[in-house]
This record gives sequence, C-alpha cells and structure tokens, in this order.
Amino acid sequence: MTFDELKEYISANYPDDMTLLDTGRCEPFYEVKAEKLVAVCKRLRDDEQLKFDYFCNLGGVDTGERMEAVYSLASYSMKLRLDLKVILPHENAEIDSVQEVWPAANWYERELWELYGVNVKNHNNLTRFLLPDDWDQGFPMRKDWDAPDFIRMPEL
Amino acid sequence: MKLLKDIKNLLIGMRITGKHLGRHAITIQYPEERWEMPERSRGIVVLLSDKETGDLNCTGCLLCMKACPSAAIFIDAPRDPETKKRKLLTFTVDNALCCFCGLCEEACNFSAIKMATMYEFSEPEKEGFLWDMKKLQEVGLDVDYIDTRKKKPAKKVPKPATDSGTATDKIVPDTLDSDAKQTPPAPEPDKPKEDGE
Amino acid sequence: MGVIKKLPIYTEKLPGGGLILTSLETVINQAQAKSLWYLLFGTACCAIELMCTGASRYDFDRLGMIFRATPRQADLIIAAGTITKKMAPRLRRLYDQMAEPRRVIAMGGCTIKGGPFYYDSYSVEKGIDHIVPVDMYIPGCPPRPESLLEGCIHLQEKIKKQKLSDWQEK
Amino acid sequence: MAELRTEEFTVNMGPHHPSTHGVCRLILTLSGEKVIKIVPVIGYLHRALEKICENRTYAQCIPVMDRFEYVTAMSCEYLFSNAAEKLAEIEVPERAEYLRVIMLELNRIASHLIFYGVTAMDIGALTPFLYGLREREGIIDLFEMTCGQRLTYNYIRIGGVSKDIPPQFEPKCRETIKTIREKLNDYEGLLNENPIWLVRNKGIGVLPADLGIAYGVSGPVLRASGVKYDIRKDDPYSIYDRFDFEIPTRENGDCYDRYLLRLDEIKQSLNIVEQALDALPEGDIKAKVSPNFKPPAGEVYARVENSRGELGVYIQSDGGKKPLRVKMRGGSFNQLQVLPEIGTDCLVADLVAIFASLDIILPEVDR
Repeated sequence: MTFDELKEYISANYPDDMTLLDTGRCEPFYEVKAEKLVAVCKRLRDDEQLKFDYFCNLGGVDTGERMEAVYSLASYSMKLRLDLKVILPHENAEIDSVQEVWPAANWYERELWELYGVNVKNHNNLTRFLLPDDWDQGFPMRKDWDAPDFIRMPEL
Repeated sequence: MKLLKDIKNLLIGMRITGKHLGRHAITIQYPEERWEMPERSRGIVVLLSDKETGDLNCTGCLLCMKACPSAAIFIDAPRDPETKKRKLLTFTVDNALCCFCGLCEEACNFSAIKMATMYEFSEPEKEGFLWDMKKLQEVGLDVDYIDTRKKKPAKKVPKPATDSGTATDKIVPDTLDSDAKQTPPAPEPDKPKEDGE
Repeated sequence: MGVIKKLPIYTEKLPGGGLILTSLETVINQAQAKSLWYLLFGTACCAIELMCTGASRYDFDRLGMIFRATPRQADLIIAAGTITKKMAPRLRRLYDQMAEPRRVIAMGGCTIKGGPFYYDSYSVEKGIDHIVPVDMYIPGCPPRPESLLEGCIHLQEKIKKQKLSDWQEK
Repeated sequence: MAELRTEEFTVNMGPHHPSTHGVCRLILTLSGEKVIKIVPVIGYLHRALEKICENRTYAQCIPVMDRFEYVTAMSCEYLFSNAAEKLAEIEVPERAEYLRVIMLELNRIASHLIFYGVTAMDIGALTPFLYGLREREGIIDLFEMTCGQRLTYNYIRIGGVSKDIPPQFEPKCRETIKTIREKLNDYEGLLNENPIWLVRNKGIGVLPADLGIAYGVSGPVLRASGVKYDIRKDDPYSIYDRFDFEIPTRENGDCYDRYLLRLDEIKQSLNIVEQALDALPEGDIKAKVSPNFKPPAGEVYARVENSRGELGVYIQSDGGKKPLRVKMRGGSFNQLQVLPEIGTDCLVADLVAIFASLDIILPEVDR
C-alpha cells in the first residue's frame, strides 16, 4: 500500500476520527482528538488492512501556545508508516494512556509526563525516571522553563 | 565422549591463538612511536599566521564564532566607525567546551583558523584550557596549510608589491557586507560567562 | 635495569653482594606512578576511546595500568564521559570508596566544564572538579587514545615529583 | 525435612557496573540466585540532547546528534540529515549517497565488532574483546582518513557529505574488508562452538516474537526471534534498494541467536560496502545548501536501521533556522523496556548475558 492509497483508505474508513494535516512531508500526519485517541489506536492496530502493531515513537512538542503529542506508528507486516498528532492545551494537559494498545508506549508516556508535564491518565507507573529523584524544578523541556544554573547559548 | 569433544574445542581455540604466536605485535609504543596522523585529522584549534609577514590571517569576521555549536570561540572585534573595518582585539578558544567538529574551519573564508593535528594538551589545572590569541597563534606557527585567500587580491590588486596585511584588509569589506546584511547592526556579543560555577 | 638507572641511587659493591641506597620518597613515588590501576568508569563517548586505549593497538598495560571493576582495588578514576546531575553523587561515592592515595583523571570536555553540553543542558554537571578533586584534565571530545596516554604519562610525572612531606600535610 | 525458606532480597546492579555498558541501574529482587523482579532505572546519562538541539541551527545539530549514539554516529548524522532533507526537499547527489552507504555500513560493522568484544568480555572471555577492537581500528582508520575524527565524525551533512574520500581510501577499504572476512573465521572459531559460550548463551533470555512486537523491539534483537523486519528493505531509504543483500533471521530468539545474527549481519554489510565501492560514481558530493539553512514549516519522522534497531528522529520546523522540536528515538529504549519481561526467572549471571546480547547502549536510552 503506498501513501496515497493509505490516505484514501483512511479517509474512507476513518472519516470522523482523523483529519489530515498538511504539515507532514513524505508521510501523512493525522490529527486525532484526545478523547478518541485510545479507540482510534485500537482500531488502527486491529484493522486487517493496516495492522499498525509497531509503536515507533511518542514525542511531546511545546510550540509555545499549545502542547502536542506525536505518535509515530508502523506496521511490521504491512510495511506502513503513519503519524498521529494530538493537540492539547498548554496548561493542565491530559491524555489517555495507549499502554493497553501497545505496551511499548509505557516509557514514552512516562517521559512525556516527566519532561512536558502532560498528565497521562490510566498509566500504571507514572514516576520520575530520567531526571534525578529529587528534581523539583518543573518540566525542563517546556519552552519557557528556566532555572538558576541553566545557561542559555549566547545569541551570537 | 564429552571429554574428547571438549579437548577438540580447546584445540580449535588454541589453534587460533597459535596462529598469532609468531606475528608482529600491532601495539604502538606510544611515547616513542607515534601513529601517523592523517592530514584531515582534527586536533586542537589553532590560529594561522601569514607565512611571510607573520601576522594573523584572521579578520575578525565572527563567522567561526557563529558556526560553533558549543560556543567555544569568543571574539571581540568591534567595527571601526570610520573605516567600517573590524579590528581584532581578542580571540579566545575554550578547549574545554570545544567539541572538535571542524565547523569553524569550514566557515572560515580566510584560512585563518584550522584544526591542527596536535592532540597532546593535558593540563593539571582547569584554567589552562582557555587559550588566548597569543597562545593560539604560537601553537599555529608551524602548522602547514594551503592559503586560499590570495586568489582574490591577485585579481583585484595588480600591484605585486602589496604586503599581505593590506591584501587581507582589501577583501574584508565585500565578504563582510554580505554577512552584515543578515545582521544589520554590528553584532556586539555579550561576553559569555567565563565560568560555570 | 632501565628503571634503576634513572633513579637517584647510591650503589656500592660489598664482599658477597652489593648495597643499594635510595630515598624512600623515590621508591614510594615510583611504585605509585608505575602501577596506577584504574577504575572502569566509562559513562559516555569517552568510554569507547577508553576501551580502545585498553585494547591491542594502544595497550594501557604498558604503563602499568590495569582496569579494575571495583573501586576498592583502584588507584585512579578515569572519569570518561559526561557526568550528569543524577550520576554525580555516585561518582563521589565511588571516589570515597577508594583507598588513599587516589587520583582522578578528567577525560574529555564534558568532565572539564560540560563540553558541548555546557549551554542549554539542564542535567549535565558543569565540570567534575566540584564533586571530586581532579589531578589531570585531558581535553578532547573524545580525546584520542594517545591524548589519554599522554595524560596518564603526565600524571605519572606529577606523581614522581611529589614530596612525602606534602602527604603529611594532607 | 523442613523446607528451607529463603528470604527475598534486593540487590542494586549499577549504575556503575562493568556489565551494564555504561550507566544503567537495575534494581533486582532476588530469591537466592534467581532474579524474580527487575526494575531498570535510567537517566544517569540524560544529557538533554533534545533541548540542546532546539537551540542550535540545523548545521550545528549534527555534532550534537553524533553524541546521541556514538557507537554508530554515522547513522545519527545520516538520520538527521535525511530528515532535514525531507523537510526542505533537497536532492542529494548520487556520489554522496554511495559514500553515505559505505560509511553507514562500515559503522555498522564497527558497532557489531564492539558488541562481539564487549559481550564476550561480560561473559568472561577477554580475547574476543582484543580481537574485535583490533579489527575495528582498521575501520576507524578509514573514518579518520576521510573526516578526521575517530568517533564523532560530523561527516554526513544536510545535502551530502562534507568531504570526498581521499584517493587511498578505496584500496585501504578493500584491504580492511578482506581482513575482516578472514578474521570472522577466527571469531566464529573462538566462540561459536565453545562449550562455555554455549552453556551461557543457548536458551537464555528467549524473546518470543509476539512479545518483541508488543514492546516495539526492532533490529537484530527482533530478527533473532524470527521476524524479518529491516527498514533497509521494508522502508528503503538512501539507495539501499540498489544493493543485493539478505536480511538474516534466526528462529530461537535466545542470546546465542542474537550473537550469531550479528556475525551474519557483518558479512552482509561487508557485501554492501563492496558493491557500493564497485559502483561508486563520479560527481558532486554535496547539494547546494545555504549556510543559513531554513527548511519550510512542517514536520517529519525519519528512521534508519542502525546496529541496534530502529533509530528515528522527529523534527518539527517552524520555518526558522533552528528546529522547534527534535525528538530522538533509539532502539535500545524499547530493548531495555523488554528486559524485565525476559530477564525474570533467570540467574543473576544470565542476566548479564541477556543484557549484553540485547546490545543496549545507554545514551540511546537516556539521550
């Protein structure tokens, strides 16, 4: 299945759940509403035509005004690639855990919580793991984050 | 049976070891014997001087400072308000911050900065890695390099008697102008903090 | 006998043998300098170069340096790689577990001042000298094996010059 | 006889432990010699590379990417360049692509040689370590000759490569390939049928294919469990579709299979390098990329197959000269996640073998 076929297939089968974003190059990026995320993911995984059983990546993005969570999926058997994007508010962002769909998402979601402060609901072990245990300086990957011993690169 | 098999395996292992028995060792006896460094090898950053006059090739155009990914180069070269030329006052490289990527060398248009093949610079004190212009020039004195900047003045300046000091000055403005377009006011970098503590 | 020739030694032949006299300081310093057993403490990129230095081409053993996996048998920590804020207390603890005389080599830019992670990094310790006292700094990112060897030889020279009276003051 | 009751106790393995390949900490709950629970604690090498990349220009990101996965730094450079090229839609010259493939494959071999040496050293054999690193030096010499550094190359750039190979590269490269081919027999002779090696590795740490898939494991670890998935074939990048090579797979998914699979991969990579050297065209090595490289706003997720599985990067650009967000993904991150699943109910000594055979490298996990 080529990407164009994938786009057609998704627009035919998932018309309400996923909206195509034009920002992705080469590969399609779709926006998914936060409340529908787990259901859509489950459908994508179990779809006989798609079989997105490979959870590649989850990255949080802080654009300054809003938070985004970008899920990169692939399929081992069908050789497909797809990216989903969930747009969240900047403060008090909450997202559902997709752990039950892909167990691999566990650590990626912990990281999302730890570095961006996005609360992941229904996560079995939302604890600190990248930063020191006694870290109390907030969520460092946010754009507006600052700390006394944090030295920014001088603007040259 | 198992014992025989084990002995056989041991012999296979010993055969491989035995093959190396009479061979010459590949170890380099470091302080006496040195690895011949390839020409492109990236060691410490040095400033190059003109082969004839002994002046620094650097014109203070700040390109290397902008290219450096770890901000290890600090240059103070304010623009003269009358002649619009830059005057190089300080050129400091912090070798503790340098990540030896070679981007400064590639950014330089004047054959002024180079990653020399030298690598032996251990120091008992942390402060020893902040190298000023004098030290950088001193280390770079015997570094061999291909001077790429003489081509332009040869076309522009017909006089063969021009010493290279003025020759470099002549090519400064046109390259600098293109640089200045991107950052209209002369960039006056805040001196970065010298120490992390 | 090459080593003995370099020592400040007084030798005299006596019937039935010989007598060698030298200062205690020289003997102790030589012993310390020539058997620096280092702790395998590699955290990042420099660890690969440390491994290369230990392997066949550069061969650390020539300097009397053998790797040890436990701090209790080591005389030297080669801090090879970035030390983050989370790792820093562990480095201190390892240092505390070593027996005197103990020494530290800071290998690579990260351990000197943070290296490429000095700016914009929220989790890298900017230099290990405020965690443990450092005897020798080796610049590079990562340093070549030769740089590391040179740093170790430099450290050996430093050890050979030390005075016993300095140790008492400590 | 009264039944002996053993008290469970907790042991801390790492963060400084020679067999954790860096700075991983495993909190083990033991019952006697048996591991009944593993909790990996990571973050001891969390250097905030992603934050650093956000404050560097695209060209300056490449030296930072070198430090992301330093054992195969070429892959990281390629990955980032590839992602940036996709964003800006840059066409890379033919010769540059061939040079990139040569470097990527040589680096894969170098990485597998490190695996060979270090794994054997963890299990207690020191000779393979010396052998593996000796042959690796030959490859490192090639890199140094080409780009000037031994580990952090900064060679593959956006739009091509930074320098052309020197004239003596090709003969030296062929010679190195020949040497490694010869020495591979030695490697296999030393370990493949070694009884100690077999006892320590065969049937240890079996990763079933469905578990691997659930945890998103990729690369040699997954292929050793029988899943034929390699991004070089299944989602071809660069010019990999032009070369004739096979994707080796194994069935059992234990430590021994993972080890054998990596040796097979070295052979395949050697073939690719040879084919690329034979077909190396003349021409430019770098597309025209302005020094103020500014890709249009957009986002891309690029991925390559490196020696530890899928290496991915997600770049979001807002049209400026610095990326808005760079998210790196390393294969080891998922491999370490699966370790508690396959490592429980084995002996502590076996855990060392499992950890080594997964070939986890910590900067990829912590970033």
